[in-house]
Amino acid sequence: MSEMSALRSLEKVLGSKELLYTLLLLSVILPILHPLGIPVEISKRTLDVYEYVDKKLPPGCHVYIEVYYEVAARGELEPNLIALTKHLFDKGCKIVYGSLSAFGVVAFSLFKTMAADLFEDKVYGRDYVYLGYIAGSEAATASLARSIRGTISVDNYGNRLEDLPLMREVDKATDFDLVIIVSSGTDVFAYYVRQWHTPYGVPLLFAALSVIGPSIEPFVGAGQAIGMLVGQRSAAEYEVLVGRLGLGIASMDAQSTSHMLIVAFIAIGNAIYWSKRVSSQRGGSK
Amino acid sequence: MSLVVRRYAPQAIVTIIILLTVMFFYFYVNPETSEAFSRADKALSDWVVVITSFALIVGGIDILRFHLVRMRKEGLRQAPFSAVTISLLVLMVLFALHGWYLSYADPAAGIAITTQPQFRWLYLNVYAPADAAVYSILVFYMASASYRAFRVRNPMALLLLVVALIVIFGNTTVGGLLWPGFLSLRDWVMTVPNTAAFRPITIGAGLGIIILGLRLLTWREVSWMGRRE
Amino acid sequence: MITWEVFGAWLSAAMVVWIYSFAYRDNALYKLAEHMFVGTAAGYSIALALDSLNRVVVAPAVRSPETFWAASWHYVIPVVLGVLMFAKYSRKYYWLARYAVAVNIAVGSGLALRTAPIANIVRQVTATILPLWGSDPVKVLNNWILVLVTLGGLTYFLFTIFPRRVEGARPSPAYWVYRSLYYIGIYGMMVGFGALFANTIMTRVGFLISIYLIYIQPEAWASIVAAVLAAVAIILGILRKR
Amino acid sequence: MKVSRGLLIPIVVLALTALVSGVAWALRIQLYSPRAPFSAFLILVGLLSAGYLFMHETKSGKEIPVRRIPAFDAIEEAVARSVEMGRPVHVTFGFGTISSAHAPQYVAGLGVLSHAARLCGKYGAKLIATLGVPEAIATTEEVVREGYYSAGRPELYDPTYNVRYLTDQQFAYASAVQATLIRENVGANIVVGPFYAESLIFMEAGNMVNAFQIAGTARETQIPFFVLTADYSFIGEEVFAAGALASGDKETLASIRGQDVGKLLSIVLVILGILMLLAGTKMVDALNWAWKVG
Repeated sequence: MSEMSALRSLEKVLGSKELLYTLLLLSVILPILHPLGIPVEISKRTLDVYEYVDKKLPPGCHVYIEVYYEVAARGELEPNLIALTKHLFDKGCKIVYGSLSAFGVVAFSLFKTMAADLFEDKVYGRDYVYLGYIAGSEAATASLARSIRGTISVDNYGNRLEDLPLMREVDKATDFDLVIIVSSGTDVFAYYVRQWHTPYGVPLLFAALSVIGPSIEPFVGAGQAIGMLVGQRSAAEYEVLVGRLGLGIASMDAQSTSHMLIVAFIAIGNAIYWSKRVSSQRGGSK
Repeated sequence: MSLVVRRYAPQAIVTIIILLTVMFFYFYVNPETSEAFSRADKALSDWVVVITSFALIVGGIDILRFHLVRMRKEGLRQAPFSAVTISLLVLMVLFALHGWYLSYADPAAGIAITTQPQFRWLYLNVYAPADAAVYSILVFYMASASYRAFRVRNPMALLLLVVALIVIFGNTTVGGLLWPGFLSLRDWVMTVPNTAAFRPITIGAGLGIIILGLRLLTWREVSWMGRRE
Repeated sequence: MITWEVFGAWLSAAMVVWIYSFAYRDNALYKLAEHMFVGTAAGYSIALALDSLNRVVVAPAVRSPETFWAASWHYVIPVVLGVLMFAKYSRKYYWLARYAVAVNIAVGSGLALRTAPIANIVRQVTATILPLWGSDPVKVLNNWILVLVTLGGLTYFLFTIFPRRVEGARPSPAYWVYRSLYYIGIYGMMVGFGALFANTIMTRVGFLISIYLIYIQPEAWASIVAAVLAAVAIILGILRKR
Repeated sequence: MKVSRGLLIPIVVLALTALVSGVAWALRIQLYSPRAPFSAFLILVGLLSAGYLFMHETKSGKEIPVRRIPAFDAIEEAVARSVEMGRPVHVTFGFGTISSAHAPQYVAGLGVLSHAARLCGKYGAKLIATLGVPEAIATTEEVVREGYYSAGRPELYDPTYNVRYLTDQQFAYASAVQATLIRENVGANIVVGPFYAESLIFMEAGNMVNAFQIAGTARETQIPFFVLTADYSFIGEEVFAAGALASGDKETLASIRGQDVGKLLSIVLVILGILMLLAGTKMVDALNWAWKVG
């Protein structure tokens, strides 16, 4: 009998949601503040992307990056964007950023503050440009592929495009060596496949949320994109490859600790359940 | 007569629109007809957008009424909170209307309904964080639901637990430390059994759509009409 | 100096913390946050509705009246139907609202009805017609699983047409096939459910990380104050109940 | 022999389809769209005819036996238990509207609501229906009113208490529902319809007050949360069957049989396709074939 009541009180303490929730919060926040550094194996998919950027792109190349995600998706996509930007800047590439959505503007400004170290010795207008929000979704994508200066006249900060040295070097889809789409939606990937890759053959690279990954897989399988980075896992691997450990790797630690906490609680729940069941069976046979 | 305009005419509209949209999709006359049809298709979708917008405005009025009634009926424990809801609702609408006015009065300023500054402030500092917080409160619920759900009561629950553990270990870096095979096993679970499991459900959902279409076409489905005569 | 911007950042952090506090226990500050949320959400819906109306009807009609009346005059119809939605408040003319609902329901069902046989049936069936033999054992096993679980699931969902077991008599072979497929179906689907459930944990934790980075970390003090207030509210709530 | 009108319509439709297609094929006319697979059109016409036939058969009093669905039987238990404990019953039918592809689930949820409302009238339980779809307000009020009136308990009907439209924004609706569940201390939580991420929020909030939970959806991504956390759950298509059972209407129930025909057809096509693959023919090509002449 006392065995049963002891089990019950144990269950009451361990099974209380307050304890679980508090531990869960800590297991997510602490690893972000102090990363544990659990080693990450590099998957072939991420390695392929890295090798492509590293080997196939000429030094001083031009890259277009579509920034299309709302702030809630930041945790999964921003680390990918930072790692890719770091890799491209290290190679001396020049980047034109643009957003087909209004929330992309907020995401870009947050990204720039998070990755301030990357932009320190880069000059705006010469090494990178942010075009800002371009309205018109797929129609705008098609128009940009023909001519950026023909679509919009000023960048996000109101500078005229003719005044920016980088924008005098590039104007249409074929001027770019690679186009990277960092998006939380699925449609935008299809826009670029239809309007940039199919007519002009520009190589595309995708960075997507882990829930979106499977639905854009067919594009990669069909060779319409050179590869894709999916969620925090890919970000963590890419961070290891480019040697700038950041949120991706810290998030993987947070993912590990929180998942293990849940596994531990599942185990405890089962242990209590079975010991209760066993002891009640013994009680029944008395 | 009254039954004709009250019931039969709306039902006839439903039947005609469904028949036309389906027929023009499967039948083919000539390229011009297809072109005209896809334009009509786009127009109909826009019609729905317009009608739904009015429904949302009607819904807003209902929320207002609901909270006014609660303020009157439930006393001090509820009234201040309902007052908060009502005043924020009214404020948001007023700011939106102001933005709408500005978009015509001063187009150069580039202010529209959803970019009116005060409207944006409320959106960014009340709506957006609350929305994201309710979405992410799910992480807590996932944890407590796992604690309860994965108890091995019977063989089926054991199967569930094993699959869940494979996915959990495959998703995290800790799993890779324990056994490198978790990653590929997880990929297999997510592609083969997972795809197979949801295929019958997808087929079933499609059949549900067809049969509901039949009930609407034959005037047997009347629940959308609301009040009965 | 407290600017609107600083106050907004504090408010955002507090909103997040107060909403999380519900997971522990319902309290007055959650109630406040919830009512603020509902109020802004309702206002936001109406604003979005006005924005759609503006985009689809008002702006084209005002900016270029000639083309609107020539090509898009038919938008007057949904506007009239939309206004009829307000008839639901009338005791006598409530049925006028049905005309608007009828168009909505018909367009929705029509669009769904024409693609459902393709996307939900033909595509799924063709994807399940797989060779159950071959030289690659892994592929063969995968195909067997895909085919059996799909057929099993479909069998599980049969509600009115299935072989029945006659009392006292030996079950027929058809009944045995039905029962085995039924169990393969439900067990196979359970595997999918377990996998999807566990896979979702990752995305949800990712969201929590995003929220922490956007709202909590930059306003750590505001968050802590909000959390303390929420704790006080919870305790007061418990004391009051006693 | 007298041929009933019900049998006549599907026969005429099918015969006309065959005749028109045959003539068009013989004359090499591009009658059907070259973009949609022809098999899809045949399946659509076939299933609509079959469903119509079953619905018509019920007019002559034919009964259709239905497999037992435990979750459906549990609804009555849930309502009865709530009354015993003196707690209200909560019903919500989700977030999809009737103007989307989720309409069938919405209609099924509405059916379950009307069933629950009738039971609430029978047992004298208080019902709280929350909703997030503005188009459904009038319908929901009507369904709940009728539930109480048909059981002879009109005094229990109070529109502002029974029917609560919260907002149409997904998570605002979810936050208000979870608060409602706890503040009203509901005894039963019946959640059937199209649901998105809010599914687990409702389940956990219901669990906090130890409510008896019955849940179901046909939205693939949310089924796991209901199956793993509810006391009883409707999986996928069981939702439609529950809606039909709940409506208590024979014709609606008969239409479910049309769905069964569709499933049998899918099973037969898969098996036939695999057997034909064995013989070296690809049936997939036939299924994907679109009407093209010349």
